[in-house]
Amino acid sequence: MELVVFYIFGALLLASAAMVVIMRNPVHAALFLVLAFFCSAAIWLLLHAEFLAIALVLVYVGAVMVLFLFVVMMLDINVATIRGGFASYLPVGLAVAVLMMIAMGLVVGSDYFLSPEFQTFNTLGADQSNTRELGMTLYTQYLYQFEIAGAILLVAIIAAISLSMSKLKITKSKDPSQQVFVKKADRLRVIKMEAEKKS
Amino acid sequence: MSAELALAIPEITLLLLACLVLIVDAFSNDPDHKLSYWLTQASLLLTLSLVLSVNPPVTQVIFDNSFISDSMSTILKAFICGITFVVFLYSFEYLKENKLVKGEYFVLGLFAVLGMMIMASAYSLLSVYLGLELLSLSLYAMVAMNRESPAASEAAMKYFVLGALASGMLLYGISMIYGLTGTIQLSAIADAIASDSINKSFLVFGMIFMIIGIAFKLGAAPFHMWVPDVYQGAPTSVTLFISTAPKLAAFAMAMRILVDGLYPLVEDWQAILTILAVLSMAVGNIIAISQSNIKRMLAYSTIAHVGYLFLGLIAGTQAGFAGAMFYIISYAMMSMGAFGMIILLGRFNFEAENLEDFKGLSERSPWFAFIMMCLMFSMAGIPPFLGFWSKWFVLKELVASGFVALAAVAVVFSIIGAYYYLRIIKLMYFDKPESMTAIKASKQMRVVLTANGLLILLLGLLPDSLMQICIAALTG
Amino acid sequence: MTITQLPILSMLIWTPIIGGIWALIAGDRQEQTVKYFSLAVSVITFVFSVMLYLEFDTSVVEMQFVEQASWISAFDIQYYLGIDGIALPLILLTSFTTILVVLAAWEVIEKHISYYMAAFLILTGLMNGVFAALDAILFYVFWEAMLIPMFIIIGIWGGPNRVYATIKFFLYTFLGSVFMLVAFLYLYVKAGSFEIEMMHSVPLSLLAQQFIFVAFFLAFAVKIPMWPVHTWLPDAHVEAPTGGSVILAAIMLKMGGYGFLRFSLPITPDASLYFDDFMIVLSLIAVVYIGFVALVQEDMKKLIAYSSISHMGFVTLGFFIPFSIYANTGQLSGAIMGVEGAMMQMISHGFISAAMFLCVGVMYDRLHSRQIKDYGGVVNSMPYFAAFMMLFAMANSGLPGTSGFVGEFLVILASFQSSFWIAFFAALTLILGAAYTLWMYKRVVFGDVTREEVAELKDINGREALILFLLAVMVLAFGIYPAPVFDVMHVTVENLINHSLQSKLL
Amino acid sequence: MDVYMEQIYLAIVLAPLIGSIIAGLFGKIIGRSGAHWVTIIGVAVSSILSLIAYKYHMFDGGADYNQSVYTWLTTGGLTFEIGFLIDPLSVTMMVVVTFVSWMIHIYTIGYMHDDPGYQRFFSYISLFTFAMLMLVMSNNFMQLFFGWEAVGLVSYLLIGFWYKKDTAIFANLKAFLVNRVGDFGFLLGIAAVLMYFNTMDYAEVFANADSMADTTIVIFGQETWSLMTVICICLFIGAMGKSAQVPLHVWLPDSMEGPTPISALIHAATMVTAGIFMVSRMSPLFELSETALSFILIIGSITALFMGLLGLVQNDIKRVVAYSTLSQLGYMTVALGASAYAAAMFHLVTHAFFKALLFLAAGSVIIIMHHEQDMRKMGGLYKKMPITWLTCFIGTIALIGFPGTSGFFSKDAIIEAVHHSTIYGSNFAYYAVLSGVFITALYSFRLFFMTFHGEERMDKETWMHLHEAPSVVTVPLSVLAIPSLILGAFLLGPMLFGDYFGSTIYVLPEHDVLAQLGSHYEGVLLFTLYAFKHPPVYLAFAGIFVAWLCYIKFPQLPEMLVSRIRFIHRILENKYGFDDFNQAVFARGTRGIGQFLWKFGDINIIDGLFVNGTARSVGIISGLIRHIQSGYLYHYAFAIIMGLLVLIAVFVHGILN
Amino acid sequence: MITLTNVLLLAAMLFCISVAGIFLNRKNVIILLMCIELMLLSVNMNFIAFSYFLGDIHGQIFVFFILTVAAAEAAIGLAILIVMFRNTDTINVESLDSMKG
Repeated sequence: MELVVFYIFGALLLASAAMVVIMRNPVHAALFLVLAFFCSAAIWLLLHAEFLAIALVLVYVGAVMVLFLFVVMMLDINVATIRGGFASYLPVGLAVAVLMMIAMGLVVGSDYFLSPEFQTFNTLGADQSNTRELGMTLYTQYLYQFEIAGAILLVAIIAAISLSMSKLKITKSKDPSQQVFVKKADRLRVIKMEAEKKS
Repeated sequence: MSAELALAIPEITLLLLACLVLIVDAFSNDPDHKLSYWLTQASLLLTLSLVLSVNPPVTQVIFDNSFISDSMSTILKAFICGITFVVFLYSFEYLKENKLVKGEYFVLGLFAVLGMMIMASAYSLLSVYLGLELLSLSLYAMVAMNRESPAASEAAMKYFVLGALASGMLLYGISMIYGLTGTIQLSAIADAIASDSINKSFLVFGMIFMIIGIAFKLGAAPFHMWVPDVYQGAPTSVTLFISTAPKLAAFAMAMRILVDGLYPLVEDWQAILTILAVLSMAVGNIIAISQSNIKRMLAYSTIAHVGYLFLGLIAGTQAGFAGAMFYIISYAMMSMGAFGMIILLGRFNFEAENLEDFKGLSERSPWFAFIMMCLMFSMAGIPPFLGFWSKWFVLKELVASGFVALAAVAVVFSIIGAYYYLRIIKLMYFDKPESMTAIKASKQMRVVLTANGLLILLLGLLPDSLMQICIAALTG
Repeated sequence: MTITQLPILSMLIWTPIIGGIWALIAGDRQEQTVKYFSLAVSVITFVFSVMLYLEFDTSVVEMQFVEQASWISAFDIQYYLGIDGIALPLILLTSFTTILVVLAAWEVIEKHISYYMAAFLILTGLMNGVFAALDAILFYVFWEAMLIPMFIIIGIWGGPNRVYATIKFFLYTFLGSVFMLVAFLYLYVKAGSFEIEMMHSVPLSLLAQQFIFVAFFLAFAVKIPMWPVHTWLPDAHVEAPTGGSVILAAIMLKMGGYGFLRFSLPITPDASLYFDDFMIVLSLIAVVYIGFVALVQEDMKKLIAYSSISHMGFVTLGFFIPFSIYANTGQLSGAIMGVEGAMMQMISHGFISAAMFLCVGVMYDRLHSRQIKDYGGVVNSMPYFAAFMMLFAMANSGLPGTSGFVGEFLVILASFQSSFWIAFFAALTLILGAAYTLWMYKRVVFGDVTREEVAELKDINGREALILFLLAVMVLAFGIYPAPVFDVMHVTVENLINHSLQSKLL
Repeated sequence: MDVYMEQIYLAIVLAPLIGSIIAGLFGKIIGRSGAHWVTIIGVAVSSILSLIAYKYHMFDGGADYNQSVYTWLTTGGLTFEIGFLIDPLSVTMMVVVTFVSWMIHIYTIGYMHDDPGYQRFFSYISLFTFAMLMLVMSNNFMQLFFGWEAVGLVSYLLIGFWYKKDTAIFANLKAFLVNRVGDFGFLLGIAAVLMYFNTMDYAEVFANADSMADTTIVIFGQETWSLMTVICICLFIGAMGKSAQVPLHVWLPDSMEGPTPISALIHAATMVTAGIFMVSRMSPLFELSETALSFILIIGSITALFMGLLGLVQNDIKRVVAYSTLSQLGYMTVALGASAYAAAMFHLVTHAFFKALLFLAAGSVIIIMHHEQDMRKMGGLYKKMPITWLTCFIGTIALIGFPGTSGFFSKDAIIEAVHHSTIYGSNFAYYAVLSGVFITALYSFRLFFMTFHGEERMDKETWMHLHEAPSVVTVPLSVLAIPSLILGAFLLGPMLFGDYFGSTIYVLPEHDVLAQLGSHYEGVLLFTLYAFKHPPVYLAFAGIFVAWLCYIKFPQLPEMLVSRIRFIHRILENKYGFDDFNQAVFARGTRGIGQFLWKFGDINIIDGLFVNGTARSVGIISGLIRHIQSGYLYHYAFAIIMGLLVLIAVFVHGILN
Repeated sequence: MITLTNVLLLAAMLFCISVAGIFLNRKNVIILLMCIELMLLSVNMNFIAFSYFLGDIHGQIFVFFILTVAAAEAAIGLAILIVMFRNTDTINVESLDSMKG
């Protein structure tokens, strides 16, 4: 039963991921990405990562993807220029991708991962929640990293603002010192003229 | 807990100071942001002093084994702060000259330093990753800092995309290692592997992904492609920054992951690094010959130098790692000087980035021509300059571990490499200058750059102390 | 406080270097002072080296005037100096030549003369260091650092094609020496020390020795230079300013020979034995092949450069003949004769080639051409110069009574003991050497004046006369009474040969 | 007395050297007269001292002197020394050298009277005297080689004395190089001696010579050679160079480009005889190798005959004498080959005088004729310059061996010696030298008649201004004339058949032809008469007669003959084509090789292909692979992926199990 | 019953798709950014799978941080995109080739 669900969502996930890559129109791509996130969230639920599943949906679908769409809209790229299918390099690219898939598949697909040491679940009881577990570890053992994460987000904010902020000057503040130190010569120019032409 | 915190004081202080600079700068409307600049420098010095004062007698691991404080981390952090200090000093000249001064520049710089320090003392893969990201994100932003320059934004985009790709790879590797060992804590990983209950080839599979992450950060071939474009596109001050301190951090990352974490796999990563090293030396040295843009040329030379750095790691002994550390530190100093020279020669919207701009420098300014000559000979690895000893050190350890053939290959490439450094000297000394425009730079710039160059010479004559430090860092 | 207690070797190294740095700082602002200052420094250095000679004890095998101090304690690399009978003459030669070079530059160099002087003084110090160093790494540092001033000298004050020449020179020699470095590192692993004497005593497998020998060979054969890695020399010589050519020919080439004696033979005796024939053949090729090449040169400096290569052929021949002599006659006398002859050849070539280059320089300063065809009948306008040049030409073609004869004579005598044919080809230099030298002399100096520029040439002035006179004295003195040079090196050479003739295989 | 000998020997050597140095370095200061005075005094001193030494050794029975002056150097247990070996052989040479040189110094005053290089010239010839003395007085091979090369140097300088003359500077280079070819062999010989005797000292070498008699060495492949043969032939090659034996004779005729005095001194009297002296000196070695002796004999006889023939077709007065010198040297060599060393030395001595005389006479004619050397523009000079005429006549008859003259004794002795000799090639040699006599007489009197008799072929006012040469010229002529005439008679007995040379010259009994001659020798007079029972004398007369016919009686005869034997004449005119051959093969050949090795070997292969080739290829590679850096983001990403794939492919294995 | 291998394979495929996207896409930088998000997603998938099958929470913690960083990355990426668009007013990947060689 679980497996069926897994396959369905897995297939959907891969499909939408593929669509993201193939899509020419960024808006569509973004939407397919959302779909991909939803599918993976579902799969995570199957894997008892409830909090992360929800977080994924909230954070990504709710924030990140919106940001993407926002930017896409803002830059109003006319899709026409972006159009243009995969050219001759497609076969090579696909070949490489497939090769890579085989290489990785051979490794991760081996029976080694079916061996017992990969079967030690600790399924939480009804009274415990994954979120709680997560929180406990996060705020005790991972305090340090948590702080760093904060710093990272701060950097992100600073960077985003300082890069994308348009250059027009916001502060209208004047510099009083300049007004004080103004000199006559700055304002007034005396010019000398001949009263009349000499002949 | 407080005892633990004590060891993290430098990081914590730096974080706070960075925020302070951020706030102060927000309220200053000084076009040159002098205040934030001085604050930044001050905070760097303060951090430096704290790092040195903290320096624990014995290695200590805190924050649930995710933060290590040993002599290597101390020394690397110290050098990171010190080097960044000089870098900012050069940068400030550049930014003022090109009207690019921004508070964010310094703030991001400080956060980058924080990231590096975290990497330096990261003891779990998670903190490695977070430190790396903190560093990288700041650097992405700094590269794009000059918003008028298309080149800069192009560079930033390339850097960002490839960087993200690389960190994705790193993460995938981490996930594999985590999955196989069941932990993300480096010493635990080492133990788990040492117990060799785990099938080695899966570990190697994961390790390869991680090595790609490291190699990318250091800029080793074939994961070097971003280096030339970013070096060229970014504002020189940022290039200067990227090419110095972060290399130390990347080295720390390599040490943490490969030595602290994956030492049981040493044969494997030796083999892998050998390939990367030879490729890097070849690609870097050979392509550099046909460059006409000095920033780009130095980028390729960086790639080559990374190749030599790897030789030290390949040696696989404490001494070898010490050699690598010595190498990366001295490289950072040299490249600092070289880019400083480019900044020195630059003027408002004129970057002295073409080799031709160095023509006849000996006529325009004999002294700085001399400094540049020292730097170039040093990079080429000619005694009695620092660069010679760094090469000497890694080669020695390499030979000591029995990789004589590899050493021979390395020296052959160093000959090819010597050519393009000589070409710069040739331009400076043997060619006539095209313009006799005098060099205008602030006193401190001149002084520090001079000191930088002479330091290369001095350490070349008496390298003992630095060597001792590096050896102590690895053994102590 | 006798001289032996003074750190005289350090003085020999650092006096000129510090002087050079001063000259560098003084810069163009005070050229005159710098000139006299440099002269003073070079003379003082020479005085030191003479003191060295006077205090030298010719009867002991061990290194003398030893100075030992820790330099890089991390790897017990030492600041370890000391000389023996083969280093001493070369040091004397170096410091003597420097004086000439300084004098030669006096009015000739217009551009940045103080930098020029500085470069030469520093170069002198480094070269003394090369000959005095007893720690492999110290040696290497001096050896490489030496390239820098030479690179600059050729590049700045050189001729039209100087850039090509100087980069070729630099990379060529650099190529050689890096492999030597690897060899040193390997030896360190084996011997556990960078002290050259330790390296002498460490036993090595034949294969290892062969690799090390090849590494050394690359370094020293390029430097000396041997065929076929000689092609940097003619270019460098032709483009270099007179002083540069003088130092190149007089000292730098000798470093290759010195290296063979100091490193190749004692450290890899078995490999040397193994490559014996190879080296001899190359040397003979150098003597004959290069002799022919020199014959057809149109450019005086190139001709002299080629003749230098051919003369160096005798040096390598002398150094590598001992094995076969020993195998052939079973006695050491011939072997020693060969090596000492080769040493003498190096010394005398130091004087002669310097003199020849200075002669060309004298003409070049007047006519700004090195082409033989631009001259002819110089004797008519410069009789005194012609006389000097005749002497040096004769010395260059190995006339008895000049120092040029001694080395060749002994090496040929020795090589006969190895094989008739080796001696035969070596002796061809009697004909070839005379042919190219005197033919050039004939075309340049003799004959009737063809171009009015030549007719207007001024004869040598006092300064030039002094330089050439000093050299003439040396050339004749060592031709008529070479014994002193030999007395200095007997003990060392004997010891060296005894060492090199016994295997040190594992 | 003998306590001072050492100083005396030193003085003999150094006096000319000092003179030369003074005249050379301070010529400007001391002026012309100063120059010739100082040098002449120098040579005079050494000449007189040599005579003293001669007396000491030959008459006062002074012991041979063999001491070293100082140690040149020591290496590998061997010592190379500078030292003197004074014995009858060397002392004789010393006297000849210094005396002739002295005369020529004096003569030079007149000859070089108005030459700008006056001082230089005197310096040179004194230097030569020094070098020659070093050569003959040496007591070891090293010093011998020193002197050997030193005289070569001076001859080089003197031939090229008039450095503006292209012919002169060509000739001197040629002379030096040809001599170097000889020295090449000579040096190898010395090397061989050193290798097997482990010493350079004559005495020791000769002492051990016998022990080495049947040592053999391998040179070509496997066949073994007698050591002595190799050594002797090598040494003799040196002699061939110095003493201008075929085929290394080519330099001597050209050397006539130099001033006449040195032609007389160096290229007739002394230097060219160094080879003869050397072989005599080495007689203990040469005696041990018949092969070498035959070689010498044949070379010598070829030279004697064919070089004489060339004398017949020359019109340059000096060249005729030069070719006669060649042929006379041939005679001496023949004597050596026949182990008649004494005879060789005897002829050397007499020849030194009469040939010097002839040259000086020719020289005096030349100066009077204002440096006109072509005999076809002379004639009838006897009227104007009797002294020259007379002395020249004496020289000529001495040269052709007119009975009673010194030349007669020495030459006749040689011919007889060869006649008695039995070694391989002696017959050929005998007929060669025999016919040589006729030819000698022919060209000598051709010269004599063409120059001094017949009708005057020079233009009138030259004729008007002709006069006898100054006394500085005539005095040396006269002084030299006397020994040329009578010396032989005095020396014949002691030198050939007496114990003149004592143990100096060593001859194996079976080779000792002179002893056989000596067995029926009853005094000079009988020897002279006895000669009339032998062809040489008549051949000489025949030669004179033919010359008289051709150049006095029927002056048109020669042309007729020439037209008959046009072909032979051309061969003779081209000097058998030696010069052309050398030019074509050696001169041009070596230059060709040089060009090839340089242009192709150095420039194309080593530099072009390897050195710059490598550099260039690196540059090209660099230019190519830089395009990998295409600037396209996706290529960069692609590179990363490929890197990943390769690493996985290479390092991840053992999964599929 | 889901096995670890299933999930790992899924993640691997996702990874490959995203990587392929990065070097196949030559027109639109935004798509590149999305591909990066996909890649991180696949990594997260890995972590979660392992943490589930190892019964170890730290994997999820890691994912948590990756999500955070990914968000930050996205922000900066888009900011750079905007700057680039302002300068070159295109987001065409192929036009990012002013620096090469």
